[in-house]
Amino acid sequence: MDALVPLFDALLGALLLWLAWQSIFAADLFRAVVSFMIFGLLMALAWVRLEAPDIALAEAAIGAGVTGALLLSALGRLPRERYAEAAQHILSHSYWLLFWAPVVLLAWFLWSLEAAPPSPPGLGEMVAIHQPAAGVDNPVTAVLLAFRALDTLLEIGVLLLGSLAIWSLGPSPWSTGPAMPSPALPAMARALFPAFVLVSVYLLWRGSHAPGGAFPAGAVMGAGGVLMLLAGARPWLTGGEQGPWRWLLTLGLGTMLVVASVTQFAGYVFFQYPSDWSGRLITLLELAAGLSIALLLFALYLGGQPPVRWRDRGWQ
Amino acid sequence: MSLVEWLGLLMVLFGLPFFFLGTVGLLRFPDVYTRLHALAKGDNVGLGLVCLGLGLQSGSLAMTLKLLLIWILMLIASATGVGLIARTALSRGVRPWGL
Amino acid sequence: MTFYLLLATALFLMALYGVFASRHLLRRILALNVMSTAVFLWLVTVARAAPGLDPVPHAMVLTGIVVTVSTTAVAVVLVVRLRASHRRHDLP
Amino acid sequence: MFEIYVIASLLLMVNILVGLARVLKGPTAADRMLAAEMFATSAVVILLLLATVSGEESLVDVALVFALLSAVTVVTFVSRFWIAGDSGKDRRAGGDS
Repeated sequence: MDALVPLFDALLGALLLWLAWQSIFAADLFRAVVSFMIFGLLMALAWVRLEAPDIALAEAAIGAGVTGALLLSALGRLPRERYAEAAQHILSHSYWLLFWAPVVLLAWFLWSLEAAPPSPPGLGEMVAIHQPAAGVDNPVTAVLLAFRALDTLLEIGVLLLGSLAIWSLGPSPWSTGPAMPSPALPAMARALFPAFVLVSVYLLWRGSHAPGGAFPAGAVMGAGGVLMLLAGARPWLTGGEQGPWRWLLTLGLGTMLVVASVTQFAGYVFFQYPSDWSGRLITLLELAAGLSIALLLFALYLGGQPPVRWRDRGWQ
Repeated sequence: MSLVEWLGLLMVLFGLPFFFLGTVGLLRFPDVYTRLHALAKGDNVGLGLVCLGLGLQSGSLAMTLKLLLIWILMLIASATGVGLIARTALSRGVRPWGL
Repeated sequence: MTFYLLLATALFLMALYGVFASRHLLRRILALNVMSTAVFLWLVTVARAAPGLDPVPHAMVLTGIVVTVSTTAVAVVLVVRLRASHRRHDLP
Repeated sequence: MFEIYVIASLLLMVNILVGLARVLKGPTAADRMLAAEMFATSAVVILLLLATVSGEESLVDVALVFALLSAVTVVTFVSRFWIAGDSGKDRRAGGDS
């Protein structure tokens, strides 16, 4: 069995390299996108092999969900030529020389790593010492929402900025026409939607003591929203100026800011929680962040400002 | 190992060939419709047997239910997905093989 | 562990070439995504050298994945808009 | 018993490697998508087997997320890429779209 695990790694690595090559250099653009989606799938396995189930979960939720949907939708809007010209490269081969510099640099880096394997102290022990004060059992959640909560705040800020940028570009470019390919689609969406809600609530709940948390939960819920949209549901997220959605989009950012400022006024440092309240505050933040991450990812998928009134999309 | 665990192992081992046969079908069958048929076997029967077998071995009710949920979700997704692709291919004029 | 470092390096270099050399913008976005994945792979692999499991790089990578998603979404939408308004999908 | 599962997951990886030929060949976009769907199922099984081998329960959650989201990809592919694209191409070539 000991010989089998390196074999598994080698096979995984070879597949990853081949798929990355295909997704960058394949002549057919659709083949490139499909290769990229399979690349994401196998990256989840690589994260599992590297003992990072949190990242595997996030990669699975985002790669198979919103990113794949976004790339496929964009490809549907681009003209379907043979992409012969798309495979063209704009650099002549002499530019390969430019790439020898990083190659040499990285080779030197690898060699020095091999020559003197570092024994970095890491921050694992420090996290383990302070974790009881954070009030959650999962160290990654503790880092994300207690020790480095500022990063998470800015991350949600980036998501919000991204959807602001997309909305400012105009109305959604995806066709909202009558094309409903099959009457089975709405039925499937109705059957699956409770599962989406169930799984994301489960992931949110698990985040406090095991891999999971606000981001995978939000990503699953956002993908559920995309599925419902494609199945002809009329989302209540509209382009009108009235309605609760603007508040909900900023819910995560707002709650984090409010919590941070209130604790600061109470005499603590920015994002330092009173220790009796820590667990409960983190749960609150996770709930708010998960909800607004789901909405923000859905808004990112829309690719533009949603219409003021959604049209009905029945089966043709 | 108890009898139930042996049964679980047997089911997993019975489930795996469906995936290999699915790949053979995917590579060897002549058109989209027949390939859909090959694919659905792996999704439905293969995954079902593996989930049931691992569920029998896990020995905990919550884990077994989770594995069953995975199977049911895959069943729903693959049943509708296969129908969707076949219907669209037909309406776009992809000819079934031999017609 | 060295194996995954080598893999990350190879992925990074391949994607770096792709970012500069491809003409189609969507392909550049894909290359950029592969590149960020390579960086994440590098981070997590190096973090494993520490005794015990270091959760800080994991949290950093999680944050990075979210940021990558938002930049990818904005870039993809920009490509679609560029195609619609100027009938081209590459940079002049 | 666990050795059998490790071997099985290795074989499933080889299965994916062989199946990549369909992604390479096509000929229609649907064929490539089908291959990707099959890989998703294989990855779910690999994750379940590895979860049993390592006793790490969270891998089952990853498999659950994959199983749930596999529908999203197919539906986007059909309704936003295949139908939304220019029609009539399949009819002429009997493929190659």
